[in-house]
Amino acid sequence: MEGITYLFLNAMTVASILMVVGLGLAIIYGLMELINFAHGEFVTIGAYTLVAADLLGGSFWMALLCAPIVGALFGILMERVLIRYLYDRPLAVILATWGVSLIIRQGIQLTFGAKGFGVSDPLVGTMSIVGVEYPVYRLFLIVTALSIMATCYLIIRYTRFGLDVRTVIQDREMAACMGINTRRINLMAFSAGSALAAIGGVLIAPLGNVLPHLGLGYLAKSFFVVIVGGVGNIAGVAAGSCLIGGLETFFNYHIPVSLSQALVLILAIVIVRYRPQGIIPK
Amino acid sequence: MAAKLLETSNIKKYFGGLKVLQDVNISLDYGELLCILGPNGAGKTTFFNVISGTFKPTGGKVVFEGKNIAGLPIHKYARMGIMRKFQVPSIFDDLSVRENLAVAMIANRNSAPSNDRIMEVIDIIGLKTFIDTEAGNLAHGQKQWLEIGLAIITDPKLLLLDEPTAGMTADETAKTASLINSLRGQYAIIVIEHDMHFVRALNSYTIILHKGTNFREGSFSQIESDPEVKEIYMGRK
Amino acid sequence: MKWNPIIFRFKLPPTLKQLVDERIWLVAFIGLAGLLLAYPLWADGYSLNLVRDMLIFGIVALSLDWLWGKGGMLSFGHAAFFGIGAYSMAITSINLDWGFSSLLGLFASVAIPGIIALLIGYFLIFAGVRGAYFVIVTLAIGIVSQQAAISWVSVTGGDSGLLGIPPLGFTLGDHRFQLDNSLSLYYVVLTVALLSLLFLWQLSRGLYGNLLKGIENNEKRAQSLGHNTSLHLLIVMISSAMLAGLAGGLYASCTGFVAPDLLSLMLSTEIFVWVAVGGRGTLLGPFIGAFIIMRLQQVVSSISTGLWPLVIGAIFIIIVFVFPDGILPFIRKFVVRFKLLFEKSGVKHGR
Amino acid sequence: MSKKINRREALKTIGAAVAISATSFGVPTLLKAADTIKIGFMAPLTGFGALAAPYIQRPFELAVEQINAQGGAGGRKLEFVTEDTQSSTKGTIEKTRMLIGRNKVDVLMGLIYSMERKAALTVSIPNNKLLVYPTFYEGDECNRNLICTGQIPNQSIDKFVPWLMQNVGKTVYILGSDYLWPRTCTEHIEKAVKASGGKIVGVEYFPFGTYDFAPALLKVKDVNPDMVWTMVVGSDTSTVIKQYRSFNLKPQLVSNAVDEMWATFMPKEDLTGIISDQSYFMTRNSSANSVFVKAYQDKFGVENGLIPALAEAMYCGTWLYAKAVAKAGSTDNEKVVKAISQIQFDAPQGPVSIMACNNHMRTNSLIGKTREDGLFDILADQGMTDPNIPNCSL
Repeated sequence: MEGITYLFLNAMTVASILMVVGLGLAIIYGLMELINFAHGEFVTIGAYTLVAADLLGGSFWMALLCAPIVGALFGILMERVLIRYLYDRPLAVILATWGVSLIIRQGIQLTFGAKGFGVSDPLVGTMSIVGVEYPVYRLFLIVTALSIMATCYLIIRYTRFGLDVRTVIQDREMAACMGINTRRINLMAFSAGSALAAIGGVLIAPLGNVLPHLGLGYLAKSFFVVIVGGVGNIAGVAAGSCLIGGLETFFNYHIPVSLSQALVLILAIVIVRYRPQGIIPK
Repeated sequence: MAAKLLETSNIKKYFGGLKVLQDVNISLDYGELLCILGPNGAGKTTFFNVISGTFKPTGGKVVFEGKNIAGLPIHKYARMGIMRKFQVPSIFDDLSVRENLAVAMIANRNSAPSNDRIMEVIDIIGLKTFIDTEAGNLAHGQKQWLEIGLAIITDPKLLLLDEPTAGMTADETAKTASLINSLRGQYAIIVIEHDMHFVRALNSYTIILHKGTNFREGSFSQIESDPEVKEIYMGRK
Repeated sequence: MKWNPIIFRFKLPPTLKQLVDERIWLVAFIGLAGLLLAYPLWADGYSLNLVRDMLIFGIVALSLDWLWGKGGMLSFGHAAFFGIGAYSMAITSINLDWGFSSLLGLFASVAIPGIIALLIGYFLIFAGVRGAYFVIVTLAIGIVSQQAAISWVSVTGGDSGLLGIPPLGFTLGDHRFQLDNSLSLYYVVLTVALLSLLFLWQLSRGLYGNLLKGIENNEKRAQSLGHNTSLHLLIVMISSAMLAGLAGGLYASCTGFVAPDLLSLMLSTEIFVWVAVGGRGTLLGPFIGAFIIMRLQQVVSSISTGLWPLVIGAIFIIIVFVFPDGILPFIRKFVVRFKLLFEKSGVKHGR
Repeated sequence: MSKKINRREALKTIGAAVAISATSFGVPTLLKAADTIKIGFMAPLTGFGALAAPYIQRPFELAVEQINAQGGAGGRKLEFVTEDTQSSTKGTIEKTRMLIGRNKVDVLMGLIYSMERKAALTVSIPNNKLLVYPTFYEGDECNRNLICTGQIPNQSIDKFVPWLMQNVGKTVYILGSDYLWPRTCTEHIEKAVKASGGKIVGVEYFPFGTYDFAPALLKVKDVNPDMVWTMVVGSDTSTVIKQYRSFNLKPQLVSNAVDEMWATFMPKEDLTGIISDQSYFMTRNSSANSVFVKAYQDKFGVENGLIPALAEAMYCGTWLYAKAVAKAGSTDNEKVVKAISQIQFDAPQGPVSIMACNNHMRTNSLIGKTREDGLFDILADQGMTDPNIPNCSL
């Protein structure tokens, strides 16, 4: 019983990380069908917001509030200066965002140095939950990720903006005909996606080391989460991240970690083979 | 007696609980022209999708030259001689008219590709002055004709035309009708349409499809004068 | 399945635009080939090795262009095929002590990536995986194969790679024929590069090129005309992987060394950039792109280590806006305009 | 001086860039001055290795400055060219070729990763150039053209394990990054632990970039060994240690990879109390070391003044080479290699020398425990250990 609880909590931790990063990606990718290779860098920007807050004497909680703003600002900048000219050239977007990703990574390295930063856990210690001791911060991470998920779901489901977004996902041209300002939706979605990635960065930072290429490692996996889950809906991201996080954690208990990570990716490919529209299609 | 070119028996196609086709039966001989008429939503395009391999039927048989062909990969249908023109023009936008036809021609392994044949087809579809134009830059009607050209260049046995006049001007529609009439006899052709005037111009054996079944069939004049057809079809128009 | 060679033989009479294209291509090709053939006359050993390696990476870029530019499928894990080719060469020729083992290694470096591409491609392409999905799945394949190369220490030597790959050669009786000097290796690589370039160009300028373009344009249409599009794409993918593998094999035997980062995502993205910069779909462009970017990277990184990623990143963005189709098409656009200005020919022109 | 060289190189290469054409590859090499010794220094200045690069770059520059201040090596001044390997095989090979072929350097120094070392050797061995390599690594190189100054497994483990068995406990759980060095070390540890009557109770390897170690850490919790030996490297080190602390695990953390560098990467409270074996700690109490630390911090400032064992090894390597050239009176490889095993350098870690049979350095084996400021309390100074590479006799 204890083992299963741990397995579940560990899987939820990994899933939460993937969820927050993947959610931002899902919004950008699902809505605009753009592959944003700089998405990982927004995670990095979020993490460095925390580092900057740390250096300036601020707290984790302040960074958690600031990061989405910083992320959104960078997102708006990128959309206005670059992406909006490239909506009809998806391949150019890959090249341009890869360029941006290099620039952001190196820019961060020049500003903060190549060395990593370790951020102290904002919540220290462990807590007893259904009979097991589990780190408080991880529990916080899981709860936060789930509430971000829920908030996004509510926004998409019940607000005017959400309705517009869903319309655009369904049929961009039709949405434009119906008087939805798709350019504005694009901008908002891009900044929202970037903001979410930045929050993800803050949340991830206390688990490990903050480095200029932190975000790169999450890029491929979060793409997979989105694809496996199903492009264009939030439930898909949740399902995809739970599936990948769960599989990875489960395998980790039984086989060598390198093998299990490879196995997860191979399984993801198999899933894409048989369910190209994702496990939860839109 | 030799087998018919195409026979379908009791074709059914369900999407979940939605029964789009239930019991569609047609039979077509070599060189014959058949029009399938029906209001929107009658299942015409679904029926085409079934006999050209895009969908596997839920039940029933599609027999082409004596063989049941339901469920084969799409490209096999073309190789057996079934060619299809889609409702929305579907051509290779970045290739020129000539290149479009050449790519269509080499799909069939039985005929040797030749420039003469390409020019011949360009003549038939009336795009002589546009041979090196990229297909994406053609006018809407010209795209439709090019697509018919793609379908006939390999001399198929059966030509499936899905609303060949959709979105055309009156003038273009008339030209299309005469184009189809000129092909009559060379290939078996099935046309699906909801435009009565166009079908009148073709004046062929006609089947009315309604709620996924054969509702009426007969010569066009018979169909036209049928009061029930008027009610379900023309009454709505 | 019946093989129909007509696809490769039949040709339409070219239009002016195509003629201009082909002429530019041929002029550039002959110029470049001539320059490279004569290059050893004045180059020192160091430069010769440098250009040789650039040529090898040019071949990899070519193989990606064949897949992406002609087949329409962008692989973001293309370094995996290159690296697998290099490892196949290394493992075969190090472990087999036999007169022909390095030749066998070269064969393995072509065959094994081909087989892997067959498996992956069968799984993906026949399932209808295209576009962005293909990009991401191949990206994952690259990551998995790099991790495999690091973890599978007993075979791959782990993170530090394998050293001591014998040079290409074979033993006949008591004689050993061996390619171990810079000059002969240079010419071997150059020959492979020029031949594969010419071959793929010849293949794609005719109807087969039109067919691939048509598949990229409107695959459903091509299918309903009777083309087995998945099979065509699979063949393109396999041949692309084999060419990348061959380049890997050559790289392994030229440098005598393989390491896991030859399969890395970093290298994959570099390859992608070479193709995008040179001009996707031009086959020759990727070579030019690889040369320019690699040279630029070396130069800038020797001047300032901190700046080169910034410079390279900025270059990508500039390319997207200034040369949207890459360098070679950019040049073409000018030549076409120039030609039309002076040749008031009656030939009809596309756009 | 190095600045000047760099600018000259820069002008030349800019010229090449301007005329990007094959012809520019043939720019004639500038004549080198015969009265200097030219060193090609390589480090992963960009890419994933960038975080460690300063720890070899700084001590190298310090050593060069000190040697030149003393009149150079055998009367010849040292000058150097720095090149970035871009943390990749391809980059390392290119830059090594460039240093040897274009810059005509006399010797190569630097590099951190095994992959870089091997890549450089593919070029340096055929060109008969000496490479001085500072990093601790798996210890299987046996080559006349390679001088290694970092600990190899037998030097960091053979004395460390008996000490641990006596002072910490008998059961060991090993966590490592999934690559060659931890695997080789594990073999050594297994042998040594068995010999001391202890037991390995678990071994686990993780691919680079693993961001969740919880499954393994919970297994550790189940097994409850006396100590957990971590050989997780790079930025993953801080991930594993932080998560170890967050799970509140009790077993003693030990390592042969943790050094002063980590204090800059991670919260010091997480680092405190780890026992590590290194050839050198900044806190070593000796006159040679206090002079070294002072010179280092005067040159680079206290904020850049952390000196891990890697840095000290680079410093040793540069000095040993200079002394060997002075003794040999030449930069000729054969002569330098012959001379280098006959000299001794009073290094901050203690008097070091190169073993003639395998070109590796005798290193110290210091056992330290991280304290609150990220430096180490030295628990034991076990003295010089000979590098042992089976079947190697040069």
